[in-house]
Formats: sequence, C-alpha cells, structure tokens
Amino acid sequence: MEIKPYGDTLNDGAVQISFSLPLPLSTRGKKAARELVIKMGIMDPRIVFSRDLGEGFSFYIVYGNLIHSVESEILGEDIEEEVTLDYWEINRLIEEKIGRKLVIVGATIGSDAHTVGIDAILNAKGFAGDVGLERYPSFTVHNLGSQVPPETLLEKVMDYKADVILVSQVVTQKNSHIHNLTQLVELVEGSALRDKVIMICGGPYISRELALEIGYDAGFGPHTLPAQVASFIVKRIMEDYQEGIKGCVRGERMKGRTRRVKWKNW
Amino acid sequence: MEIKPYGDTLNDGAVQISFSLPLPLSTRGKKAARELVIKMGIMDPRIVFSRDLGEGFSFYIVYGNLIHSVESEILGEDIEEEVTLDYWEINRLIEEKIGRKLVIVGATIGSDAHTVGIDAILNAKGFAGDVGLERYPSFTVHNLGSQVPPETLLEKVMDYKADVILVSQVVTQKNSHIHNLTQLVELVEGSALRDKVIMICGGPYISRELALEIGYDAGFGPHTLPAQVASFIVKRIMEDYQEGIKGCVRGERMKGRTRRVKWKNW
Amino acid sequence: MNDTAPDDIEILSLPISLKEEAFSLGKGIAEEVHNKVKTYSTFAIERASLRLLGVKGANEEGVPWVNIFIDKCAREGKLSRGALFTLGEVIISNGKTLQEAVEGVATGAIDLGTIFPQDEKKVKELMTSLVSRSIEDLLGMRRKRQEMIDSLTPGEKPLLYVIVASGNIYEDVKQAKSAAMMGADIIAVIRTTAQSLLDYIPYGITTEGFGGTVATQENFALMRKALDEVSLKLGRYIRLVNYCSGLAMPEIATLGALEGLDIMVNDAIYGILFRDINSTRTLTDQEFSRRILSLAGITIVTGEDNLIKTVDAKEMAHTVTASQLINHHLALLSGLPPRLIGMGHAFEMDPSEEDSFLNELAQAWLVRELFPQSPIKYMPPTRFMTGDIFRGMVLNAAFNLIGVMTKQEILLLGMPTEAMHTPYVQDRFLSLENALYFRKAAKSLMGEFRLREDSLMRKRAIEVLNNGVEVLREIKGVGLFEALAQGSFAEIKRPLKGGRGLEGVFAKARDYFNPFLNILPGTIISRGTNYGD
Amino acid sequence: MNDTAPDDIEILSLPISLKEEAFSLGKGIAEEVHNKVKTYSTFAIERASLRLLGVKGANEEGVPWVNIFIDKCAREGKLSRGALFTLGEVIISNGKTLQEAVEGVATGAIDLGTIFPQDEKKVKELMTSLVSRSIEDLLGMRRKRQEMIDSLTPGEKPLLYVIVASGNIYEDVKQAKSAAMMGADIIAVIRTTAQSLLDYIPYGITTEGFGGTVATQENFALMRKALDEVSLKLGRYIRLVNYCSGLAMPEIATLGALEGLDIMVNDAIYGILFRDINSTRTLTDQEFSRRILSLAGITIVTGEDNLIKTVDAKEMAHTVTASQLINHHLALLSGLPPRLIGMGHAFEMDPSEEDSFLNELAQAWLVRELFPQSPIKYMPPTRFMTGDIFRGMVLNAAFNLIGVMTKQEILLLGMPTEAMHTPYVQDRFLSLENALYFRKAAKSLMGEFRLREDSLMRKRAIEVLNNGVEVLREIKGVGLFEALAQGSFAEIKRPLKGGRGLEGVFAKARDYFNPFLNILPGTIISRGTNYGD
Ligand code: B12
Ligand code: B12
Ligand SMILES: Cc1ncc(COP(=O)(O)O)c(C=O)c1O
Ligand SMILES: Cc1ncc(COP(=O)(O)O)c(C=O)c1O
Repeated sequence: MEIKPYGDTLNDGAVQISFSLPLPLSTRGKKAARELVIKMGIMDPRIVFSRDLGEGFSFYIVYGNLIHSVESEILGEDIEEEVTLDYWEINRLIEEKIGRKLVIVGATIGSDAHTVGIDAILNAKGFAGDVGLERYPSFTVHNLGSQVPPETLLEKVMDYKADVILVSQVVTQKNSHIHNLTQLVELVEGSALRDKVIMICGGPYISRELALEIGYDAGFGPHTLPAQVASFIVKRIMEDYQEGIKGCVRGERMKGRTRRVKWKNW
Repeated sequence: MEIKPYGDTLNDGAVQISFSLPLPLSTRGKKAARELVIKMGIMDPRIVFSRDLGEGFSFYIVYGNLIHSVESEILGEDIEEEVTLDYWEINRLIEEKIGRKLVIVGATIGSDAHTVGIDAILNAKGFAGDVGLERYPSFTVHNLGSQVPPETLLEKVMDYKADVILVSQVVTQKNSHIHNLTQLVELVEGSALRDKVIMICGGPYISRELALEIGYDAGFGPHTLPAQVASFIVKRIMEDYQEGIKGCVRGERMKGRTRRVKWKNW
Repeated sequence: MNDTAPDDIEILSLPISLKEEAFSLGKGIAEEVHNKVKTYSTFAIERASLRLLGVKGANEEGVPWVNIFIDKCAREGKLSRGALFTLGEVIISNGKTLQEAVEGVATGAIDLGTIFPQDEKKVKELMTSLVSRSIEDLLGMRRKRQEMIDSLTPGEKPLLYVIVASGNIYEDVKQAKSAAMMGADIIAVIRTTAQSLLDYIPYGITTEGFGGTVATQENFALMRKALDEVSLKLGRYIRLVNYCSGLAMPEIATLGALEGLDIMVNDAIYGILFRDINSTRTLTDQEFSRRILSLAGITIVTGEDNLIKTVDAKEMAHTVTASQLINHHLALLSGLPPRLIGMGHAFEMDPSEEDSFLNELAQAWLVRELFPQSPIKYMPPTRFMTGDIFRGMVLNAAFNLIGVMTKQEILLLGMPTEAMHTPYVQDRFLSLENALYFRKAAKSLMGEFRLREDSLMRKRAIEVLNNGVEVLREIKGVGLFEALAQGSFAEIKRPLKGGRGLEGVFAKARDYFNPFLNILPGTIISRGTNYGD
Repeated sequence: MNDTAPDDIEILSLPISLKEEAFSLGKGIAEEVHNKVKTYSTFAIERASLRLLGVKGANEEGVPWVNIFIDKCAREGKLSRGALFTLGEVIISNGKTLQEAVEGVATGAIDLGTIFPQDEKKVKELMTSLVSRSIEDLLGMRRKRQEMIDSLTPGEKPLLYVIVASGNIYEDVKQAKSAAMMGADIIAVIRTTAQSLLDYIPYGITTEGFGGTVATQENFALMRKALDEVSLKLGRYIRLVNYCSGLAMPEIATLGALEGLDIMVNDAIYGILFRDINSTRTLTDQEFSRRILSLAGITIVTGEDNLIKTVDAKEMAHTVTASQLINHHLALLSGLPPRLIGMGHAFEMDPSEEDSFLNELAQAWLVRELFPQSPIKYMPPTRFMTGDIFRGMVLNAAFNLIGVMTKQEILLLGMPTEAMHTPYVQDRFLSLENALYFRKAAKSLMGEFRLREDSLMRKRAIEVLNNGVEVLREIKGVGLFEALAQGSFAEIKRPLKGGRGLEGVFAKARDYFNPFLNILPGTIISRGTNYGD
C-alpha cells in the first residue's frame, strides 16, 4: 500500500511548506518559490501567503499536493517501546544481582550550560512526577553540573570508579554536541575505560540512533523519564554480567558494550 | 547563481513542512514521515513535533535543509506591475476616446453565494478606500448578485448590450470555479458574442494565468482594487479600438482579444 | 444545552430602560411576524408532517416520496385542507399503512383524483392518533438520549465546536471521531454548497459534496452512531450539529429530531438574505421547524454572524443585536425555552484597527448579558483570515480568550486555514489545542474584573445597543417583511414577493387540518407547552 | 529609556506596609553588598578603565593590549595602587601617548620593572585630566546620540525586542535591518555561547559563533552603524542591546558606552548562578559597570528570567521578586536612575496548569506596580515551547496580550521555533506580527479594568510578594554572599570562595588611585551625580 499525506481525503497528499528566500518579494521571488516547491514534488503549489521581509528577503507559505508516496511495506514492523522497569523492581534487581550500589557520574560537558535536562534525570525531584536517580537507594549519584570539560569528567569517573556516565548536550549549533560527545568517548577509550563504564548521552536533539553511531551505549531524547534511564542501566548491566560469564561477543551494534564484560573489575 | 531557502545563513536551505498521515503515531508513522520528507529533498529531516490525532491519523512538523535550488537565470526579469490609471484619468479617457458610457454586467455564478468580493469591485463604496465601479460616471453597472446561472448571465449581457462581463468565483471545491467559468465562456462563444465583450473573472483563488488559460481576458486575485479593474478595462478597450482600425492580429496569448475588434458594433 | 447559563457575569451595567425597550421592540416585531405566518402553511411543512409520522424513502431517481405526494396533493387541490387530511382519506379508503399510502399515491398506484371523501371525524381521529403516537415516539427518543447524556460528563464550558466538511460522510466520520478524541465537544457536519436551495431532502448515504456533505437522514444516522460510540469511549457526550435552514427547513428539523441531533443552525433570515429565499416562505417554515426542535429538545443557534461577514462588523454590530432580539422572540413564540435558543454572533472586526480587541470584547459581553439564560454561539474570525496560518493562530487565540473570558457557551473554533479550504485533519487539532489552552489557563478570568467608570468597552456596548434599538424602532414601524425589502440587514434588499419558494406557500383553508399544530410546543396554541423543561 | 513609566496602572492595591518592608529589605541587602565590593577592584575594572581612556587593540594572537598590560602590572605588584597610576608613571617617564604606553608595556618594549617612581601629584594630575577628557567625550557622544533619538519618533510602547544570533555579524546586520523594517524597536545581538567565561574582549569583526555572535567592539560598531541607517530610513529610533555580564563585564560596559548601545542585559547573579563566576568578582565588576552605564545613559535590564527557566516558575515566582528588589537597589547605589533600571522577568509557568494565565497576569502586574518608574523587560515563554510552532504562536499571543495589558515597556518577543534553534528570518516576522496585532488591537485595554474584591490575581500577587519578603528577610540575616552559598536562588549553591575569576579580585590599597571612581555617577562618592537626568 502506498502511503501519502492526508488533508481531508485519503491520498490527497496535502502538505504545508514555509520558507524564506534571499530575494525581495517580486514575480522572480514567487517564481523561485514555486519552482523550488515543484522540485520538492508538489503538483499544484498554491502560494497562499507571501511577504517581503526587507533587506532582500521574502517569506512564503505554500500548500499543495505531494506526488511522492512511501510503500507501507518498507516501514517494517512497529518497534515496541522497551518495557520500563519500575523503581522497586530496579532497586530489587541491583540489590539481588549486583549486591552493591552503582556509581553514576553526570554532567553537561563543553561550554553548554543547560542543566535542567540532566537535573531532571538525576535530581531527587525527578521529572514529570517520576523520581530522579538520586532517590534510588541503589545508585550513588555525582552530578558535576554544567560546563564540565571532558577531561575533568574523565578524572571524576576515575576518582569515583563510576559504573555509568550520563552526559547531557543541549546546544547543537555547529554540531558542537557531536564534537563534545565524540571527544569524551575518545578520551574514555584512550584511557582504556570504555569497557568498564556504560556511557549514556541525552538532550533534546539526541536520538538513540545518533548515540549508538558515535559510540555510546544509549541516547535519550526529549521527554525522557528517569525511570527509563535507570531501567536501561539495570538491564544493560545484567546482560553484561551474563555475557561476562559466557564471554561471548555480539554483533556490530553492540561494539562498545561487548568490551565491557569486565565491568565488575573496577 | 543558485537560489536556496534562507533560514539564518545564506544557502542553508532551511524549510518547514507539516502534514498528516493516515497512520497512527508510531515508529512506522515517523519513518513514513521521514521517508516522504527525504523524497522531497530534505537532507537531514528533524521531526520537531508529532502527534497522534486519533482514528489512525498522525501529524508531523518537520524542519530540514533542502538540497534543491533554482538557477536565478531561469527566473527571468521582474514583471513590472501594470500602471493603474486613476479614477479621473479613466473617466476622461472613456469620455474623450469612446464618447459613451461602458456597460458592465457583474455576477457570482453557479451555486456560489459569495458576493463580498464582487461587491467590493462594483459597489460604489469600493474596497480598501478605493471607490467601486458604480461610482465612475463613465460606467453603467448591473450587479446581478450571486447564484446566477451562466445562462441567465448571458441573457442579461444581451439585454443590456454589455461591454464587459465581470464574474466572481470563490468556492473552488472539486474545481467548481473552473467548471462554471468555462461553461460561461462556452456559452458566450456559442452565441458569437465573445468578440463583443471583455470577459474578466476574479476571486481569491483566481490568477491572471488561470484566467487567460480558460479563455478570459483577465483574471484578478486577492486584494484587487476596483481601479485596477477599471484601468484594465479602459486600456484594453483603447487597444482594441486601435486594433480595430488597424485590423491587425496579435500573438497567441491575445487569442480572446483579437477576435473582439468589432466591439463597437453592438 | 443542558444547564442554565451563568447570570453572575454582569459587568457592563447596561441601562435597564434601554434593555427593556430593546426587548419590547423585539417582542413586538416577532409577534407581528408570528401572527402573519401562522395563517400559512408550506409544501415543506406538509412534507415535514409526513416525515414526522415516519414516512421515508425516495423513488429510483432519488425523488422523495413525500415530495411527489405533496406535489400531487397540490395539483389535485387537496393541500389547503392539509396533507394529513388527504393522507387520512387515502389510508381509510385503501386500507393501507401510512408508508404504503404515500408511496401508492406517489407511484400512481393510487390516484388521488379518484379517492372518495371519507368521514371527517374518522379521518381526524385516525390522523390525530397517528400524530400522538409519533409524538410519543419522539419524546421517547428524547428521553433515551437524555439518559445517555446524563450518564456521561457534559464537557466543560465553553463547549468546543468544530466542523467536518469533506463531502464524503465516511471521511467525515473518521475526522469527527478524531476531533472528539482531541477534545472537541460538538461536531457540525457542514452541508454541501447550496443545499438550502433544494426543495427536498436528498436520499441516502453520500460520498460527494462541495465544501460540505449532503444532509440526508442516512448521513445523520451514520454520524450519530459514530459519535455515540466515541462518546461512550470517552465518557464525554459529543453533540452533533447540522443546518436547519433553506427550502426544506421543516423537514431537516424533523430529521434532526428523528436522528438525535443536539444542535441545529436555524435562521430564516440567513436564507432570505444569502440564499434569496422568499421571506414569507422561510419564516413560515421556521415557525413550524422551531416547534419541532422544541419538542425534540434540540438547541437552535442563530446565524447573525453572516451579517457581519458581509458588511463591516464594527460599523454594523448593532444590526447583529437587533436581529438577535427579533430572532430570540420568534423562537420564544415557537415554544423554545431560552436555554434552547442559542444566539449566534462572531469575531469579525478588522483586526488591524486600533482597539479592535476591546470592541470585540465589548460585543461579546453585550450578547452575553442580553441573553443570560441562553447559550451563546461565538463564531471565530473568518473574513480577515489570510493565507498566513501563523497569524491565523494568533487571531484565533484572541477569539478564544474572549470566548472564555465572557463565558460564551459554545465556541466555534477558527481554523488556521480558514482562507483556503475546509479543515484538514490537523487543522482541527491545532485549533483545539489553542482553545483548550485558554479554556484551562484562563478558567477563572471572567470572575476577576469590574470595568472602570470611564470604560471604553462599556461605552461601546451601550452605543451598539442604542443603535440596535434605533434599528428595531424602524423595523417595528414598517414590519419585518418590509424592512427586509428595504435592506435593513447586510444592505441586501429582499422584496416580499421575490425570492425562491414563494410558490410553495399557501394560505391555510378554514378547515385546514394538521394535529401537529395542536400538539407541538408553541405559545399560541393552547395545548402547546414546553415538554421536558 | 526615554520617558517615565506609567503610574496610573495601580490595580493590585498591594498592602503598603508589605511594599515598604520589601523595599527596605532590598535596600539593606544591597547596601551591605555595596559596602563590601567598593573595597575591591578587579583586573576587569582596571582594563575597563584603560578602555574608557580610549585604549584599543590586540596583539597578533588577538590578546588585547589591556589584558597584557594589566597582567604585567599584577605580576610586578603594580596593580593594588590602580593601573591608571602605573600608566601615568609610564607615560611621564617615557613621554609616550596613552596607547603607545600601553602597547609598549604589553610588547615588552617598556619594562614596568624598570620604571622610576614619578611625582605622585604630577601623575595624578595627568591621569585626572585624561579621565576628565574621556568623560567629556563620552558625555558628548551621549548628547549626540540623544539628539538623534530626539529627532526620530521613539516607537510605541511596549517596545518590541527581537534577537539576532546567526554567529556571523554580516548576517546579523541584514537580519536586524529586516526586523526593524518589519516593526522591531530593539535589536539584541546574542553573544556566542559562554562568552561570559572569557576574561577579555575578543578583537575584530567576526563571522563565527555558536548560538550567537561574538561581542567585540568592532561588531558593536558595525551593528550600530547599520541600525542608525535603518533608524533614519524609518524615522523611528532602533535600539541596540548586548550582554554586559561575565568576566569582562566592566569592559563590555565600556564598549557599550563607546559604541552607542542603548540597553545592556546586566546581571551579576546570572553569572554567579549559571556561569559559576565568583560572586565577589562579578558583583564588584557590576558596581563599576553600572556606573559607566549610568554615565552613558544606557538602560540596564536584569536577568531574573533565568531563575524561573531553571526552577518552577509558579512555585518560585517570589524569588524573582526578591532578586529584583536587591538588583534594583544595587543599581540605584551605582548611580542608575530608576528609569534606566529595567527589571527583567518572564512568562514561564507551566501553560498546562489551570489558571496559569491568571498567575502570569498577576505576576506581570506585580512587577509593574513594584517598579512604577522603571521599564519592565518581559521575556516570553521558552521552557514550555515545543516543536509545535503553531501552539508556540498561541503561547506567544497570550504573552503579548499580558505584556500590552500590564504596560510592560519592553517585550522580548518569543519565537515559534524557540525549542529548536535561534531565530530564522521569518520567525522574527511571525513574532512581530503577533505582537503588533496586540499592541494596536488591545491598546487601551489596560485602562479598562479594576479587580473584584475577591480577585484571585490580587491574592496571588500578594502571596508572591509575601514570600519574596520572607526570602529577603532570610537573605538579610546572612547577607547576599552567604545566601548565594546556601542556594537561595534557583537551588544553585555558589560558595564565597568558589567560582571563576576570584584570582582577578584584589583589595584596593590605601593609596589606590582611579579618578573614574570620583567622577562616574554613583551614590557613595560625593562627586558622583546622575548626568543628564
Ligand atoms: C532554559 C534554557 C536556558 C537557560 C538554562 C538554565 C539551566 N539552568 O539549564 C539559560 C537562560 C541559562 C539558557 C542560556 C542559553 N541558551 Co538556552 N534554552 C533554554 C530552553 C528555554 C529550555 C531548555 C530546558 O530547560 N528544557 C527542559 C528540559 C527538561 O528538557 P531537555 O533539556 O530536553 O531535557 C530532557 C531530555 O532531553 C533528556 N535529557 C537531557 N539531558 C539528558 C542527559 C541524559 C544523560 C539523559 C539520559 C537524558 C537527558 O531528559 C530531560 C527530561 O526529559 C531552550 C528552549 C527550549 N524550549 O527547549 C533554550 C535553548 C536550548 N538555548 C539555546 C541557546 C542558544 C542558549 C544560549 C547559548 C544563548 C546565548 N548565546 O546566550 C545561552 C547560553 C547557555 C549555554 N552556553 O549553554 C538554544 C539552543 C539552540 C541549539 N539547538 O543549539 C535553545 C534551543 C533556544 C533557542 N531557540 O535558541 N538557556
Ligand atoms: C464571508 C464568507 C462567507 C459568507 C458570504 C457572505 C457574502 N455575502 O458573500 C457566508 C457566511 C454566507 C459564506 C458561506 C459559505 N462559504 Co464562505 N467564506 C467567507 C469568507 C470568510 C470570506 C470571503 C470574503 O468575503 N472575503 C473578502 C473579499 C473582499 O475577498 P475576495 O472574495 O477574495 O474578493 C477580492 C478579490 O478576490 C477580488 N475579486 C473577487 N471576486 C471578483 C470578481 C471580479 C470580476 C474581480 C475583478 C475581482 C474579484 O476582488 C475582491 C476585493 O479585492 C471565506 C474565508 C476567507 N477568509 O477568505 C469563506 C470561504 C470562501 N467560504 C467557503 C465555503 C466552503 C462556504 C460554504 C460553501 C460553506 C457551506 N458548505 O455552507 C457556504 C455557502 C456559500 C456558497 N454556496 O457559496 C470556503 C471556500 C473553500 C473553497 N476554496 O472552495 C472558504 C474559503 C472558507 C473555508 N475555509 O472553508 N461564506
Ligand atoms: C444560518 C445558516 N444556515 C445554513 C447555512 C448553510 O449554507 P447553505 O445555504 O449552503 O446550506 C449557513 C452557513 O453559513 C448558515 O449560517
Ligand atoms: C543576564 C544575562 N547575561 C548574559 C547572558 C548571555 O549568556 P553567556 O553567558 O553565554 O554570554 C544571558 C543569557 O541568557 C543573560 O540572561
């Protein structure tokens, strides 16, 4: 089945587009807008609004019907949300299976000063009614705050013999988040600690995919709840523990992870 | 030079897109949204908002950077706005060159009941401070109102020996405006009157291009002022008058017009 | 609507004598109209009476049986006494059921010309008992619906009203359910363009319409069922609306009653001005329609918004007030209790004018205070909406805030794409989230304020009411019909004998018979009371 | 800002005794801070003093001459007496101009260690005359700018404030002009991320920045020139803003004065809490900065909005009030007249909460009434903005309306794309049309209302003020420095000896010499008066 945008009738392909052009509002500007939208695959573009913005800029709002569609087959199966363990379950598992508190170090690195996101995960108060990791008896949390240079974070990880690193990145201009996050991974790898710690990043523009790609164990985006993070940590550590015993190696995507079978050796 | 959308830096290609899909919000829905936007030529789509709308629908807002651009050369020269003659000039020209009042018949045809637009052009009060055609001493205006069947309009055109027909169309669902407007042209042509009257259509979704294509002499869109219409009428009639004398034939785009050299023969 | 409107909202301190004059003028004008129209019946009223009795269906070309039946009655001179009388004769003489009798006449199987006159008393008894039974049925349905409503939460005020208008009832159903799930309380199915002009009710489930969906009994039923489902799912009652105006107005009222509609947009003046329907025809139809709606407990909403969609809303605001005062009294005379009389108005002033927000606020308060016991249906900006959908969200925000602040009970939500097309599925979401924000975030705002002594808004409201009274005085002088002929509203002139549908009006003969007239609510007829109030 | 704020806006009827207590606590806390910080100077103050005299430029690596000069002074133990004294000695002993002397020391051509002590009186006379001349120059520039402002229309209230932040000053200039043409009254150039942390002023015209554009003297000049052009073209004066906080605060103040900025975001508490700058350092810097800004007639705006971007805005609203009261008195003590003290706050409560609109309105009125003679800078919703740009327009509409209704004088406009990126060129247009609508359409709204006796908004405002006074009492008990160490604001703890830049603070020696301290406005120094007020 072909899937198309829906306005008020199946397969009408209705889409809304807006953008500015570095041209004054004129017949040329409108023509350029129309041509661009046609290149995007809009059959019968209607420029419903246009405005000169001064200084040689103009703004356009366009409605039209998209010729493109996607085959519903290529969309695959719906991925089930990971089941989030609850507070009690998490604490019980750690107590029973690990038998000691896990040490977590968290920070916003680089020149990024946004702390609300990482605090939402770490501070006892938590987020949207879900308590933060500090409140879990089975975690020891060190929240280093913001503007932490990756080097400093690494030092603290060693000082505290951390099991988990939580890094937040909010500012993404000029891809500074990727730069900072990659630098941290490299430092950790450089000091041969990568297989000893779980590395998790998060922030409003972080996705799981991105995180895995740059060498983290997980990435959490907007609206993350602390329990989701705690849940991931526990599950991952349990798995690693199993694997450590079996000594087996998993595929590509688990690169960072499979090296961390020695995690209990801190 | 290549022209691209502008967000905050030249050639960043920034565009905003929104649409719904006939899929519930899920990983499949998001994937479909992303695939569609990639097909539109968005390099790095960011789904900044998504929402389940119930009943198997979902809504997406996407930002990203367009790979397409347009060559500024193909945009041609800026078309100068036609100079609009003013009220005094128009009346003077008609009085001097034509020497009689021009008869105008106006209506909204078909089942369309929107009169505000045509009234804005015809009623003495006018639009946005510009007086309407009824106020011009050189026009005799018959405003037939709305819901006028094309046949009735034709009868009135003959009764009044009209020089100009003004038709409004506002409702465009299922292309009813095109249907109605075309029907009217055909009727007028069928009764061999096409070369005796200037036919002008207007409405919020009417463009000059569309009007010419379906056989009208002009088409006026949103924000039209009465003086623009009056100005067009006078200029066209003056030209026809000249041409009538010279008997010459102009190119393609003037199809409707060249046949109307006998307009004075009513 | 199911509870009384607030009356703790007085803020304008309108001069009492002015208010009293306004109401007495409105009442006087309405009474004159009422006295005139009750001497007439119309083809549509006769057809509606048949439909009330339960007659349904159409021939193969889709022409409804009731239309053919009534046309034949008219042709045979058997209408001025009332179609129900003729029908009674047919039933008795041919020994048929109601439906069979009508179809028989319509197909020509029964020839009206050859029907023997029957005993008048017998005919009347038969028809009166059929009418009584149908009234009982209607009241039974009303009770059942009320039970359903009572079993669910009623929704918060203002109720959020959105439209569906895809032209295809199946798409409409999906979109309506989606809207309900996103927070809509009321769904209106917009009619296909110019259905007003049809002197019959189209038949069947339909999937093609222009700017709206055909209003048919079958489409009503489909949507009602869908909304009942979603109401139960949400635990919140979702109301259904359609238009009750145009040439078939009384029949639409009947279908509304039969199919469980909650609200009907009902306004003869709209038909007169914007559809060029004959004034006597549609005001006569309206009287009967409103009596049916009253019986069924359906809330009407009036169409004054249309006036200020045509002429300047600031300048002509007082004509809205004048029309509301007339409309309100017409409705009272047709047996509608105030709580079922929804007064319509709109946010349509030029938003680029200085203090337009104040003038809108003043107008909203004025309507609210003039009709404290009636729901107000507040319509959003449309005329000054443009293709700039972002600005559209802002104008709708201003509208929503005023709606909440002045306790308008029904907010018809503006769509960002108003200037382009009937709503897309996401437009409803965007409009609902806009209104839901203000309904919650400004919940208690209306109880916060008094106006200063020198308030511009108070001044404006009094000025509007004053000018409205002025217009009412003029109308009172010449009568509503003549005023319409002179162009008192929206600068449109509609002569008494002009317009569509006049041929379907007839003076009721001395022996005109229609038991519904005795049994439906209405102030004139002695037996008429307001059921269930 | 150029005219006094309205005082006919009283609506809350705050208890007078409560207000008085609030002000007296704010004053007491501020005085204690003031008395402490005037015993210190900082590297940044010394550098700023050089810049005030007109020293410019940087070495080939971009290190400013003033930084090298001051560092050398410090290293040679020649700072506690004041850099200007040392500079005077260098000039006299080497017979150089100011600029030559500084560069000479910086490049090492002149060795500070080998400078002979000069006659103290001669040095002081020389430097005092240089200082006087520079002050005359600054006042001359201020007069010239005022003439330009007076020759243009000032713009309507509230003034509409938008940001540019492309990172590239040339793009910024285009975008700023575009914004002005679309109706913006104030342009703020957002600084590149973490410029606060630089203990110097970068040099030159720059085209790379992260989330903002580098604040340099050269970029200031470029933007000022562009805005002057567009001001003349529009006949409306366009104001320029930058940030005056961080480690280089006094130097930025100087550049603002030299380059004709109109408004500076200036708040030591922001630096302490969100940039972890040492409290003594930045409060000392702030005192000097504000005296410069006062001389130059630059309006400051404070940064209390940041508090409620970090903690819950409804719960912690009183900390905004408390901080404002302290900040306001600190500013008064540094010689700023009330009309140059812009108080910052923001619309940041959770919009999904019931009556959040009322709580925002109450807060806006509270700020307005507490500081009737000061401009209020009202910041838009940011925390609860999401990728839903349509809803963003609606929240901004609510914000704009409150801004207009409560006469906030400066509206920092919210952008629909707040949750994604710094503004695109069209975002500014959309935000401006939103605000322009309300500024005009609700122009007279604020004069319309009184509150009812039982008003929830009045209750809320008094509660906030009460809690604010509570916090002030606590702070008064321990002093501001200790309160910051305990986490009184935004739940962030900043110990007295912690944070960046402490190494740049030094106690002024008994013979500390800096004639600017005698001549700049400020309440403590006898000669300090408020110029031009
Ligand atoms: C509050 C705020 C600030 C506050 C920060 C206060 C503080 N103590 O954090 C102040 C005012 C100080 C500030 C300053 C600046 N800000 Co700011 N700020 C915001 C704002 C309004 C909200 C961010 C926020 O708190 N969200 C709420 C939290 C709970 O959400 P969150 O961060 O997404 O966190 C959740 C998830 O992402 C996840 N998560 C986040 N981190 C982590 C980490 C881990 C390990 C895990 C598992 C999960 C996780 O879990 C959280 C809970 O669900 C946003 C705009 C917006 N509406 O998003 C701009 C915004 C982020 N800021 C921005 C900018 C540019 C700045 C400045 C750089 C501007 C300047 N040049 O001066 C400055 C400087 C700060 C700096 N150098 O970093 C831009 C970033 C643009 C971009 N994409 O790069 C934004 C988008 C605004 C804009 N449109 O320009 N800002
Ligand atoms: C006012 C209005 C009404 C009023 C009309 C009152 C009246 N007396 O005209 C009422 C309430 C009656 C009405 C009813 C309906 N309407 Co209506 N209405 C509008 C509205 C809000 C404004 C139109 C208007 O007056 N614009 C102001 C005038 C001045 O602008 P204009 O028409 O563009 O005219 C200018 C130019 O276009 C030009 N022009 C116009 N005509 C001509 C002719 C000539 C010869 C020339 C030279 C120039 C010219 O000059 C004018 C001045 O500059 C629009 C939405 C909107 N904001 O645009 C919907 C809108 C046009 N309506 C719509 C619909 C669907 C209907 C209904 C069919 C709905 C229904 N099913 O019941 C009904 C039925 C009416 C019908 N059958 O036609 C749709 C049309 C969708 C579409 N694209 O097909 C719209 C867009 C609303 C929507 N989003 O659904 N409507
Ligand atoms: C009172 C009233 N009736 C009916 C309609 C429906 O329009 P139509 O006449 O096309 O059925 C409207 C639409 O605006 C209306 O306001
Ligand atoms: C008071 C104040 N100063 C300065 C800034 C600028 O930020 P930075 O510290 O990145 O220079 C801000 C930004 O929010 C602020 O509010």
